[in-house]
Amino acid sequence: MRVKIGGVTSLQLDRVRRSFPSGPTVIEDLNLKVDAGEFLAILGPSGCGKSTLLRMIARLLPPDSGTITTSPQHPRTAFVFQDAHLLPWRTVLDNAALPLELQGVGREQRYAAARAELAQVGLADAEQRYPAQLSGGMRMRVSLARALATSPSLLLMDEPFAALDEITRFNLEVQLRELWCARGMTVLFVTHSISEAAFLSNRAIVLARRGCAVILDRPIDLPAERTHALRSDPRLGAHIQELFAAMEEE
Amino acid sequence: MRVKIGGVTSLQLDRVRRSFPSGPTVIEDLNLKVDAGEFLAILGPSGCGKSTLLRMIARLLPPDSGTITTSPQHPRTAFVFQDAHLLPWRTVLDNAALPLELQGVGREQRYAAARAELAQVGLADAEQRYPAQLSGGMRMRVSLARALATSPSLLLMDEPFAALDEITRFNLEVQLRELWCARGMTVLFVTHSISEAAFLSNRAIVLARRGCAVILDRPIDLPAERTHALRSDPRLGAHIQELFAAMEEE
Amino acid sequence: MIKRVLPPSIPLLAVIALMEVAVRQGWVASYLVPTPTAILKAMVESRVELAEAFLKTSAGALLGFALSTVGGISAAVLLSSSRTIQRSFYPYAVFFQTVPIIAMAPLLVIWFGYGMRTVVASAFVVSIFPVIANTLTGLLSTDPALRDLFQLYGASRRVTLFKLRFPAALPQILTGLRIASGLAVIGAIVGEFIGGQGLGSVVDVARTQQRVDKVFAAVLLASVLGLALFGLINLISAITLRRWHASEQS
Amino acid sequence: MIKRVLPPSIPLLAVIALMEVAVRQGWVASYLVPTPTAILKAMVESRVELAEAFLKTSAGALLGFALSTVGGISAAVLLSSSRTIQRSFYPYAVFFQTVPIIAMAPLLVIWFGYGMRTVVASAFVVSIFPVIANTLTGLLSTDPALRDLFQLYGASRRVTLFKLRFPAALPQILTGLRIASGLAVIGAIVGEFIGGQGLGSVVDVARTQQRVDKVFAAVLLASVLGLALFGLINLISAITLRRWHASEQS
Amino acid sequence: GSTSKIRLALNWKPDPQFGGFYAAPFQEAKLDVEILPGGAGTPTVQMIGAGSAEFGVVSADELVVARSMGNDVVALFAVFQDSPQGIMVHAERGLMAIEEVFEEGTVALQKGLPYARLLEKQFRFDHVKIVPSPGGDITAFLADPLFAQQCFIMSEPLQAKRAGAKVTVFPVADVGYNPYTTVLATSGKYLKDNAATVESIVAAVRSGWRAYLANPKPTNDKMHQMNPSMDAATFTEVAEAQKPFIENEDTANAGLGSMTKERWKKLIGQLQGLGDIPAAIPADDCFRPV
Ligand SMILES: Nc1ncnc2c1ncn2[C@@H]1O[C@H](COP(=O)(O)OP(=O)(O)OP(=O)(O)O)[C@@H](O)[C@H]1O
Ligand SMILES: Nc1ncnc2c1ncn2[C@@H]1O[C@H](COP(=O)(O)OP(=O)(O)OP(=O)(O)O)[C@@H](O)[C@H]1O
Ligand SMILES: [Mg+2]
Ligand SMILES: [Mg+2]
Repeated sequence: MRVKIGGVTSLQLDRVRRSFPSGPTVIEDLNLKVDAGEFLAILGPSGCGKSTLLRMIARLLPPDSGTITTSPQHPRTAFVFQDAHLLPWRTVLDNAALPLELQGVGREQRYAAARAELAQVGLADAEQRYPAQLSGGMRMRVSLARALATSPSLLLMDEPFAALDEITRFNLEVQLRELWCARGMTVLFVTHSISEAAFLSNRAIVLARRGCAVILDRPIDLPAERTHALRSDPRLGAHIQELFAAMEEE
Repeated sequence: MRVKIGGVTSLQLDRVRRSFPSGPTVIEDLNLKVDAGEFLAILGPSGCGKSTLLRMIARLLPPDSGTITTSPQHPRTAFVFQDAHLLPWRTVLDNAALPLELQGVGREQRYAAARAELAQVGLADAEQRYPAQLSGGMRMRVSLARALATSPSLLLMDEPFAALDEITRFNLEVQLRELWCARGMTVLFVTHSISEAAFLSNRAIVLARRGCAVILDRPIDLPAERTHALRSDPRLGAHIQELFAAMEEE
Repeated sequence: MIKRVLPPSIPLLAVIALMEVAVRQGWVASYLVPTPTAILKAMVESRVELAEAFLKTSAGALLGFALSTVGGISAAVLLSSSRTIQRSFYPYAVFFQTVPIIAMAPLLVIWFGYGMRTVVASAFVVSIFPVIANTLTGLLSTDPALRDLFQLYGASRRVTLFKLRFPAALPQILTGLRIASGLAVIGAIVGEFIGGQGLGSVVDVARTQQRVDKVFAAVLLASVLGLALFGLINLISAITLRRWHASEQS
Repeated sequence: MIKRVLPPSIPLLAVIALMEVAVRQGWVASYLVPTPTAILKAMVESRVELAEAFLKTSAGALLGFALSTVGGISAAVLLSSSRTIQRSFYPYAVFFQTVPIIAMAPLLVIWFGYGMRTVVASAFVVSIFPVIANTLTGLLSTDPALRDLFQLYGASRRVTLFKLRFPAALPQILTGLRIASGLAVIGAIVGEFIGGQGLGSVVDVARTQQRVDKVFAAVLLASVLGLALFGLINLISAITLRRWHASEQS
Repeated sequence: GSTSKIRLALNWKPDPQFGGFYAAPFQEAKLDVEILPGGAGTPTVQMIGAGSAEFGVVSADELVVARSMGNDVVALFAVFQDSPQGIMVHAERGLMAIEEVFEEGTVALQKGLPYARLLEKQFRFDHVKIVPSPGGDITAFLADPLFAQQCFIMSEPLQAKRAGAKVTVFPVADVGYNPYTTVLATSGKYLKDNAATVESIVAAVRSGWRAYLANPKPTNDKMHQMNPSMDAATFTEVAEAQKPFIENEDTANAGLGSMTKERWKKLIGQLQGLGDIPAAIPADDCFRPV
């Protein structure tokens, strides 16, 4: 189910292949269509090619063959990488403001936006610290704030919450979902947590260990508004069961 | 509950304090006693000082004041860091064999041990790859294999499974528990997954956001053998509830 | 302060004492190595001449150093832009290192005239290569993940250069400058052998007058100049890297 | 193969063509810059003398380079062992860079005699500093997390040096050697001006005889020697870094 | 014509061998001359040819070689009529003739110089070790009793004596190689275009030398200020010692700095014989007679 379709991005992958030198083919003839405004959760065993897939969609890596088309052709993309990837010589604030800086946003404005996102992820106090002075989870949160500050139309997230404690994580999940509802962006969300996938998304896919084929593709039929109450909802449980079964088969 | 006490390590922290230059005090007067052979799960909000605590116990960081005593004084310690920390110029096999190499174990023997652990974490195929050619989860698994290959008497683990898919993770949890039963080592296990903490440990503590005080310290009274069946056991559920409540309070 | 000044002066004092004793005891002939007191005397006696020469050499070395900083960094930027360009031109940079300035004296004088400009040209030619080599290695070593980040947010080559690759390469660029600073001094002095001024000229004359004391005095002043430049770069290094780079953290 | 050889030869051919035309057209006087054909003629005519000189210079430069590689790396290891040692002795290393060898000629001749030993000493003195500076920066830049890893597993300083800090510093050490290789050649030639043999002697004699063609021929041979050393280091760099370091991946 | 500066490039620092240039009354002749002191590496002959300096100080053999390479340089005024080059040995060795120098020990010689090859031709270097000239430094000489070195007769021997060594000097001129040295030269083109200026420069230089020979003190003081590394006593001593090289019967007849075609011819022949120039060149082109 879709909430808003405004200025969002749809994408389509056709027979996409990708391998790395001296390794087996990671992604073999993958076909995938993501509608504008979808919140797609991507599950799959470690090493199956999820990060590679996101990097190809972000045009950081070309496919060996096949095509990836997005509409619009150059969507405003943000990416929360699997690792935080902060610039060690910049403070937390300057790291969070980086994408805006690169996009030419003025100083005041980008600091305001970055500050707002840092507050959201609970780092208002840590603005002036350097990455080396942060804990692992704090670094990931800076990286999260950095991505969200850009108001993307396509948001790629690679296990963004894996390094966070469950309370923070649950809160951020709810916030992310609210943001998605409000801004109406397309989200591709790689996660290892099956319950997180089911809780957050409108559609979840499970990828195969070899070849990265889509072995399960399910819409998640749950209320648009996802609150903590939903966590114990049996409908969510059913989805989790199904996804878990698909993962286990692999 | 304890299974074996053999050549294991007990440890005691007395009024341990630690702060970093130009930051608030991270750990304030922490007292903690861990018996030999315990499997202690450590929970706490992101940035509260869990990694700092483990690093002090491993003697990689001195406390500002207070004492940390272990018995024996120099236990054989292994550490799975929050990040993989692999040597980029070494293959997966040579990375996994590194601690044994440093301890002077012969070539054949250390490769055999490393290979066995790599197989356990599902990386038998990737032996000859370099870290840059691995996925995030694979890197973490190498780091896991590296620690386990040393047969430690004190095993410190800092969110070792956070980057793994749930199936792999569940399997590794069971394996770790078996290993602990068989080898009888002391394990300190930092995790953000409350259910994981309850499933694995014999005792769980929750640390406070400020000052890193122990705000909850509970033995986990569950059967010694932890199988997948236990995951739906209501006793586990009760523990999870309790831990969750404590975390949420924070 | 004492901790900063004392250690470096101990070896100096030791060398001075040893020299004084060695010469006075006749272990080394005084026409070969002067006593430190003789050097001091020469410095005081010829203070006006030496001060003037020192200023001239300083000006030449500084200008040459500034040129090779700018030129070397620019060249490295160019070389780093493509493998083909690197293959095509990097080898020629080696030429700058291996050509004996003295052999090119006529060309220098004819192209740059007599005096300061020849001195500057010589300092430049002699000191540019380390800047090129170190900057190039630095620029080529940028973390690919961070490069992806910049690409994702649409940073131009220029912006990526200034906001990512330069700062990341800074520790290595500074090392290049450390090397270049000393070479600029020696380059200036060799240029002065040709162009006839400054400390080079003093050395040239004092040599034929068997004034070892004065030769050493001039050489010592050249070293002081080199040390001043070196100290300046260390200061810049400490200020810029202190917050984030391992090499400036104790 | 063609892709490797062609690009570097284009600028060379361009320069050769330009030189030939410039001199033939009288834009540059032929007693200042010889035509490439004149250089070639000089090379052929004096082939025996030049070949012999080339071998002598090669031997001197190589020996000096080997000494400064070993000496420079050792010195850097020593300097890296403590801040105090670094503060005490690093400044003195600068001395090696700023002392004009010509001014020290009498000392060299008296201590090392005429001939090869003076040449080697000169090559050594001139080329050691870049090795020290680059190795030191490299050694000081080791990732602290990896240092922790080695400390944890009880690695001695020596083992940490060889298995961690050296490999990690390798890209920078190799850059230092790239710089040192060219300097060793120039140092050898300057030493030959004093000690009287090899290409230095050829340049010296040809200069007094105003034989620019022969001067250029000798200088060119010195560059060839420098390039050969440079190529050797590039080869070592490609082999050792190809698998894991960004600077050798295209 | 032009009001631009006229540059005179020396191949060493201000010292008595250039005394006459510093004493020359250029200003009185309305000549705006800038004297550029040089160093061991200053390439004066190329500078003149390329126009980096209008005038320069060279030696006659250097000039002949340059001309044969196509560098049109013309001698105007030869300060040293006899070559002040020599070989210096320790007096204790008791050597009586220059050939004995080459019987044992070490000789420091700049191998590129024509006379070095002439000596080799005449005396063979089979029994001595030839090492590069230390360029005015005498440390190695002092350290080794069997060390001999090429020298400037007014310079290194004096230094050695001061350092306590007893020396014998054999002038190279004695073996028949005697080019003019410290020769004022200009380029053929400049000479053609500015004949009058050249004329007045040479006149000023000649009167400068005359004045310097008569009373070197004021100029020495001036030069000493510019080159304080050389002490005042040395200035006086050298100025005195160099007189016989500058003034002789020829100059008494033809004037200071004058040159003869015969000597140029002889030099050209010698250089051709030594292989320094591929073919003889016209002696008339080498210098401009007074
Ligand atoms: N080198 C340092 N300099 C300054 N502050 C530091 C440094 N290392 C850690 N800290 C601070 O200490 C606190 C505790 O860090 P630590 O890494 O122990 O947290 P953690 O509990 O492991 O968090 P996470 O769950 O996010 O990994 C954090 O607030 C962090 O900012
Ligand atoms: N640069 C590379 N060179 C060679 N192989 C690579 C490279 N990058 C990735 N691979 C391989 O491609 C496969 C997919 O990697 P990817 O990072 O996409 O996995 P993933 O699904 O994100 O795994 P994880 O859940 O562990 O992050 C892995 O088997 C990995 O070894
Ligand atoms: Mg991944
Ligand atoms: Mg942590």
